[in-house]
Amino acid sequence: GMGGGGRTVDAPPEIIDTFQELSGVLDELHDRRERIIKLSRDITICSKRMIFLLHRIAGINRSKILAEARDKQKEIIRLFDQVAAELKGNDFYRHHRSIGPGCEEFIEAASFLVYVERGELATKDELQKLLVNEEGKQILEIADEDYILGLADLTGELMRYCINSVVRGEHQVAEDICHFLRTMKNEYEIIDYPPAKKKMSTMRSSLWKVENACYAYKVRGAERPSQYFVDELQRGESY
Amino acid sequence: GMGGGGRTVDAPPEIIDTFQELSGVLDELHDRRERIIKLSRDITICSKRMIFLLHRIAGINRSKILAEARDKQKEIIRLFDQVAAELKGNDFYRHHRSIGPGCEEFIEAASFLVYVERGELATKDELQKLLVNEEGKQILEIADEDYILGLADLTGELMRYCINSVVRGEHQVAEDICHFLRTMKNEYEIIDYPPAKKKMSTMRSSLWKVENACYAYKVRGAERPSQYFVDELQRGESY
Amino acid sequence: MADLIFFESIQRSLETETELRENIRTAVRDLERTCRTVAAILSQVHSATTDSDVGQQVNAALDRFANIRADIQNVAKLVPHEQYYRYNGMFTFTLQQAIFLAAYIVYLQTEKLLTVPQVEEMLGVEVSLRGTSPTFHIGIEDYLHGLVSITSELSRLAVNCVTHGDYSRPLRISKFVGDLYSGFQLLNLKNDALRKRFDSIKYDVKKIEEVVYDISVRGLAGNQTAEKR
Amino acid sequence: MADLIFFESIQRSLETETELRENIRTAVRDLERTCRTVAAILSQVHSATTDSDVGQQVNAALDRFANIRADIQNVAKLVPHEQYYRYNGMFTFTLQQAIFLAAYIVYLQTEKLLTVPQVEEMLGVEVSLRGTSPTFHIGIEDYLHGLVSITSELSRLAVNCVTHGDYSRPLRISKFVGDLYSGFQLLNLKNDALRKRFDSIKYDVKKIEEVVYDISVRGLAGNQTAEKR
Amino acid sequence: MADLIFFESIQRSLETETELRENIRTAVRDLERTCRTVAAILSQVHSATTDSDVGQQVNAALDRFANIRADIQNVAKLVPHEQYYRYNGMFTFTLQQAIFLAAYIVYLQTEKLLTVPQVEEMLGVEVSLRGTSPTFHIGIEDYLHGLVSITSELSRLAVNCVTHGDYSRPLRISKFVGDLYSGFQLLNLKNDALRKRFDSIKYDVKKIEEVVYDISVRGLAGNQTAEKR
Amino acid sequence: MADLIFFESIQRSLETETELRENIRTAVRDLERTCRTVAAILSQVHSATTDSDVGQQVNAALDRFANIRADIQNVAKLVPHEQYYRYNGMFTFTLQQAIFLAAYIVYLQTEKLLTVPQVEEMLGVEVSLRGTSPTFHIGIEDYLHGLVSITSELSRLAVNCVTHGDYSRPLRISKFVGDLYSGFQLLNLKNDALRKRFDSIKYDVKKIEEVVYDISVRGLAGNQTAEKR
Amino acid sequence: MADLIFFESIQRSLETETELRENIRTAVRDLERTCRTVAAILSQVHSATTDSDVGQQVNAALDRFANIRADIQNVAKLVPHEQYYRYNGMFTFTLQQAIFLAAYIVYLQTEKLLTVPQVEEMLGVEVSLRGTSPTFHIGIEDYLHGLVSITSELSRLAVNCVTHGDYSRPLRISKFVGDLYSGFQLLNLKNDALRKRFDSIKYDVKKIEEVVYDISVRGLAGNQTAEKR
Amino acid sequence: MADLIFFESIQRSLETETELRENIRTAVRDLERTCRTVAAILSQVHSATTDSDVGQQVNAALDRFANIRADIQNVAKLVPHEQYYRYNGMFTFTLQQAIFLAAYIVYLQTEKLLTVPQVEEMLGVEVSLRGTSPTFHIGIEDYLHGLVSITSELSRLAVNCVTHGDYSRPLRISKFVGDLYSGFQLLNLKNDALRKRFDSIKYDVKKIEEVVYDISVRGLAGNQTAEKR
Ligand SMILES: [Mn+2]
Ligand SMILES: [Mn+2]
Repeated sequence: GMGGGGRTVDAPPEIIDTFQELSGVLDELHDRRERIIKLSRDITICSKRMIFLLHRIAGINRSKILAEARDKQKEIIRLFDQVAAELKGNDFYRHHRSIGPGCEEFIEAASFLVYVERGELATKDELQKLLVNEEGKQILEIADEDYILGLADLTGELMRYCINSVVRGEHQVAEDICHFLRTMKNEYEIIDYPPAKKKMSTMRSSLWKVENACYAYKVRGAERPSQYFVDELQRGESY
Repeated sequence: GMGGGGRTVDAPPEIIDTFQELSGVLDELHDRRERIIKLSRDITICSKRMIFLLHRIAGINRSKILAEARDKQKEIIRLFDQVAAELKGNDFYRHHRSIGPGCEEFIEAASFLVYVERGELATKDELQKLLVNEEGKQILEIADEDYILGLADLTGELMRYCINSVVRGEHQVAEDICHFLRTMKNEYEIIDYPPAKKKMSTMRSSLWKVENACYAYKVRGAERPSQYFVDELQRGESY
Repeated sequence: MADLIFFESIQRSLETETELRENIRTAVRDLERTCRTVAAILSQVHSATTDSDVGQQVNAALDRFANIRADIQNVAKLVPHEQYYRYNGMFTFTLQQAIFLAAYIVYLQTEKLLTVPQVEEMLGVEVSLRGTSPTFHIGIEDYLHGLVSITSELSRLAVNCVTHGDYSRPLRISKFVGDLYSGFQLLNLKNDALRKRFDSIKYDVKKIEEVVYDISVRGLAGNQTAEKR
Repeated sequence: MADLIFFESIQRSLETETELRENIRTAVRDLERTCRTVAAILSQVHSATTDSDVGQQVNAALDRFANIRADIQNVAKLVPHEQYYRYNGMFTFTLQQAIFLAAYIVYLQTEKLLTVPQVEEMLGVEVSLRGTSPTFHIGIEDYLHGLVSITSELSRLAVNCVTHGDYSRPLRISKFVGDLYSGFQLLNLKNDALRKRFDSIKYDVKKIEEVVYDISVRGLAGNQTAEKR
Repeated sequence: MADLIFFESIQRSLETETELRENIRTAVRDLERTCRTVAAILSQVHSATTDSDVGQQVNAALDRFANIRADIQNVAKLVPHEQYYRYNGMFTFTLQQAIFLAAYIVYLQTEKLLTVPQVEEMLGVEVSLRGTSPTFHIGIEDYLHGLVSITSELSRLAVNCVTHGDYSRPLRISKFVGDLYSGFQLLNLKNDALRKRFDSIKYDVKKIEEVVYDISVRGLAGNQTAEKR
Repeated sequence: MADLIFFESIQRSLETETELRENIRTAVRDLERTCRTVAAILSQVHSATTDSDVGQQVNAALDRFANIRADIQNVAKLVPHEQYYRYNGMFTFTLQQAIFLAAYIVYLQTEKLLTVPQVEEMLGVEVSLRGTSPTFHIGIEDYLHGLVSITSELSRLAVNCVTHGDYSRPLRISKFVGDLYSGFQLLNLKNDALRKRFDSIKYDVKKIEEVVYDISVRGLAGNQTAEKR
Repeated sequence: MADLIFFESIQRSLETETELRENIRTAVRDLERTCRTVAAILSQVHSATTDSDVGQQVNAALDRFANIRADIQNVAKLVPHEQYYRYNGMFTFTLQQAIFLAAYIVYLQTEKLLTVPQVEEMLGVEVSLRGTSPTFHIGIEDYLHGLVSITSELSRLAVNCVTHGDYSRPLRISKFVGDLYSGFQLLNLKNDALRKRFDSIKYDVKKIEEVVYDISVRGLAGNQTAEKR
Repeated sequence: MADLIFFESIQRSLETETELRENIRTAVRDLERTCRTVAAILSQVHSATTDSDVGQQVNAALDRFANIRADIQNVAKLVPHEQYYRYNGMFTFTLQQAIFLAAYIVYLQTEKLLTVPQVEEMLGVEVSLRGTSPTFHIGIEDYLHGLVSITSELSRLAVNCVTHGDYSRPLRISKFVGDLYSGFQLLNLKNDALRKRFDSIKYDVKKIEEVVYDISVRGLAGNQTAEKR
């Protein structure tokens, strides 16, 4: 055909060479992005399992569950270590959309562990200190955005934890969560970061569920007998 | 607490045992699904690259490109072979939502290769025969749905291929594609499968673009001189 | 023209497929209706004032269960070999409903959890937790959904028992649902629908706890036998 | 209250961040305006009837290019070390526009593709194809977007040249754009935006081919020099 | 062009239709307002502390019901014969609201379900369950929507009765709503909107059962007669 | 409980309705398939290279039109008298498709707009522009939708005619579509769907004008008769 | 070309407008922040266990209200005379938030509805219910939105009061919100946003009624005074 | 309850507002219809084969323009003083359409851009570019939207002129649209709708350039005068 058919051959070497280089670079970048996405998925899955594990806490299994959760956390940190090489310097924010979901989920899980252990909010520094590899080197820095968004999701888990606590009869834990969530939500409202604002309505509804759980306890609990009496009563049952 | 705290301990063994088994099964199923999703992504990426490669055909590089495309196709088949173990019997449709996108993209790429090679529509049987492993065993069966949807996407690539052909001056190729697409679209309209119907508007617009390309050639080409004259004219240029 | 050159055989197989789906849909609708009838019978348990009333309703429901089994067979026969998961979206919800009904009946009869052999016997369908069976079967998620459903039914029953002066059943329900809850806690739920429903068990557990509190604080648990049976 | 216990330092850093974004936005807006001015000058090339007219417009545009470089510096200074990709969404489009202008000027001067050293010199910014530079730089996609843009501008120019009786430039444009197209065909494009724009190159190539046909069929290519210059 | 005359006649048809729709819209808006007034009166039943208070509110509402009937006539007159289903999307929601108000009044007076003859008398409109009437009528779904609405109103009433120390009405409400629920359970609902609302009845039934539970577990049911009437 | 009997009668009404809708749905699906077949035949007109080819395809399509008429009768028979508007949402789209096919055939035969008597004869259904007919009919919007559809088909045809070297048909198409456009311009369209589609006519008009432009600027209109017929 | 001068003058107008909008946006952001701070203070009322705690928080919030007034003045000064409606989309939401805060403070102090003079005094802005004022003002919908917001806040407060052992405030809240609801019932709301929010009041009323129910069914209302104050 | 009186007065305000909006809507609908009629007349310019034909159509359109002016007055009278921006969303689109028609007529008569005094005279409405007028006026964006619309109309006209053998008008159109484009290039457009439409001018400019190209490459520009006028 005219021009077209043989054009690839005609094209001056500077163009062909340039584009051959560009082609290699592009493929390299795409492959890297794909690897990061896959590891981010693994981190997300592992974090979700850690959260679920923590919800299994009930009475005497506490220390066992906490130990298991810390193991899971180490597993997540190892996954971060695998991906870290791809996220050096500039590359962290470059691939932030790919790794972000994993980071958020990790922050949710790790801060949930902190709350369960100590009843406190995990600071960003504290979580960052977790992210060191076996040689004690910092794997990566936690972005403010990820920290803030991960904590927003934490409130949902705290709500579940609160309901579990009411069910287990640990009313002090429920009240503590209510107080904690109310303070946290209050401060969170002042944060001026649009994606965080989007999470506010879920956070408000978590608080509302927690307040209702505490209310329910108060209303019924007012008529509640001593623990002793209840235990006695149960013992009387045939099973 | 009352009941709750110690309940895990109280629970009768038949419940604990049942759920412990269920838990193992669930984790196993989730892990498998995750593996399938990841391989499907790889298949998709590899198929897209194969398609892009085929678009690079221009005159004398044809046989080289076709050979490369066949290599890529073998690579995709190897990926299918990796995932096949998870998709035996029942499991094919079970994980169809996870593997479906990869299958469709493979069908798009493989049928594109067939069209470029022979100017024909790849039959389902023919594509299925490609999916054999090194021992010659069928890896998996192609679902009608995937075949139909993969072909819908093929029309978009044929449209691109047609424009490329017009640009290269290969007008017969363009006219063949126009005829091919018109027949295919016509038959496709009769297929009564909702997801396929959703793709109809893209298919119609691909045909419309192809018809316009042929029109443009006819309108300008009617005044076109012999190839000889054009070549002469170009030779006169300084570069 | 109008002759299909390219897609003739595909179009034929798609038409067969469409027809098959319509047949399945009809069969599922029948199953649905039967389930609703059994559910209506069982919902009278909430108004039953004595244990023998409860027994009667359960027996009536059990009689009708043969119809559920038959209707499930009709669905099962239609589903092609090794294509169970191609069609299960069409009946999974109804199947879970049937499993719930079986679990509820078994509970009312024995106050125990529906076991896998029991569900197989009552529904006449193999349970294949890993979903490896090539034919119609009950998968792990269907079984779990069926179990989740009984907690909310039992929390309602606990409330209504008190209204009818039955103060001991709620205590037994409380133990049973609590144990079930412990079981569910062992699962790593990915599936959004199941996790969401699991969250609702907590509320049921809490509700039943409150009923137990009310009974115990008023010392009602003891009186009953004397008063009523 | 109103004391931030938890989020004090985060809130401060978010505020710094917001402020930084506003500063970048203002700087980008200035760059945008400068680019638009240069584009307006270059768009007069379409009405230029002689090569020297073209040369004049290109020189005028080139003079203003110093402003683009200065404006880019202003943006660059604001972007923190190693956080280039945190903010590049704010200026990537405008940067691509500046690269396009550079590529168009270079083409009009030399009829060659803008090289990496040239873009670095004209924009005063490092090109880092792999994006490994920790500071402000031009990445591979910005560079490619800049190149895609000239094909549509050149197809328009080819049309207008004919209108002004310049029949040789379209032939040269056709060769150049064809070569560029061959180059692009070597790329495996994932990025949707870039692939979509790449598809549009094909139409430009086709359009320019048609111009060349028109010229050749009428034997216009030869006449010109005699007639006009 | 001859066609233009044809298009002008089409234009006239379109305008007639537009005008008719505007008239219906205005008439429906009036009906809506009247319904809101009656609803406002009936909502005071929730604060009524004695049965005679309730009776007074119901009578006041009944007086205003004549206006609802008149407003419905105005809508009905506008709807052309044999085109009921062409326009019923415009008033079906308001009509359901009127039916709900009738059903609530009838319940408060007689503690019985609104019958078809009653709704025909109160609204002055024929009920055509199969929807075969060519003129303005109440269809089966309108009627069912009206009935669904009373369950949520009655669950609220049961709660407020307890607040005012009326412990017997909730028991009667519980029986009534339970029966209504059994009725609905027999229906094979296709219609999505209706099915969704049916699911909400379950919630109301449960809520009322819990009220009855609270009354019985505290032995309040007995005290009342002595205290209040 | 007396109410249950009432609910059972309601259930029967609901079932009758469901069954009727299913029957209509099946009949509409048949009609749809027939329409698709006719459309497939007509779409070969785009590949027809001579007027007699076109004539053949149109005749083939016309033969099949009897099936469309029969299928429409089957739908019509199912729709109860005086309830046309209750069910017309189920077939209105397909009916518009059939009208489009009739309009396209009439245009290909006579190069004139489908008249109301023609559509009545071809489809065997009364046209009631004001929509006042109690029985199955074609309303004004169905008719207009059918007409809108031919403009886009004709713009495609104009393009493909040129490809096959027929340069005179596009000129006639241009005149016809221009007149149709003027007609539509006079209408005050409320209906969003119709208005949106009307906007698309503008695009078709412009496209056809460009085809005519290409033919005339290249002096192609004259050559043809010599070359081809 | 003379036109360019004209476009330059247009450009100046556009820039003036852009600048004004940016200034307003900045001022609104400040107002927003101040509102959020006051809201944060008031949200501590939910944790307040005594009436004097509540009083303290309200006073603290009131102190900060001067800042809201000042910030509103800053916005108001920027809005050009007679162009209130050109810009009000930029601040209407924040203004409604400020009105809500005023209404909540007034309720906590006096347990009464915020009056028009009160809102004018607290916000330092004229209320123009018909919206006829040419200058910055509070319109009817802003005022109503502000009122709707307190019902959900008060339902939350009722719940939390019970948790802290305050059983009398919920009763007063119930009366107040019930009256407010009656007022809203009289309005014929067109505005979709407002209507949607009105529906949410119903939910709040019901929630508060349930709180009152819980208090009365458990005989908690009486104990309190003895226990706590 | 005192509040109810207050809510009744609010209700009256809401009703006044609703009525006003309905009146404006009716007046705007009339204006819309008149605009459509004028547009229909002007659309015949595309089929005009001589300059005197064009002149006739323009005069016919101009005669009808008095109706547009009258209809705009009717809308203007309804809009309350100082509340222009409260209601302008209801008519801004139609107003832009009227400005486009004025601009198109002026172009066809004088081949010049519609000036501000001209639009004021033709529409009988003040132009207030900064939008500071308290009464009904034409703002800067309405004016710009009107101008954008003529470029697409003129690109269509250029195409049709060639079809009718008029080869000189397209050249003049090309110059005019090119100048207009340069003007728009100077604007810093924020407004999304306007910016989007501005992007479409580029396409029109290119289309017209191609028409001019076709004329010049075929040496048609010269022939014409001889042949036609
Ligand atoms: Mn979570
Ligand atoms: Mn593709």
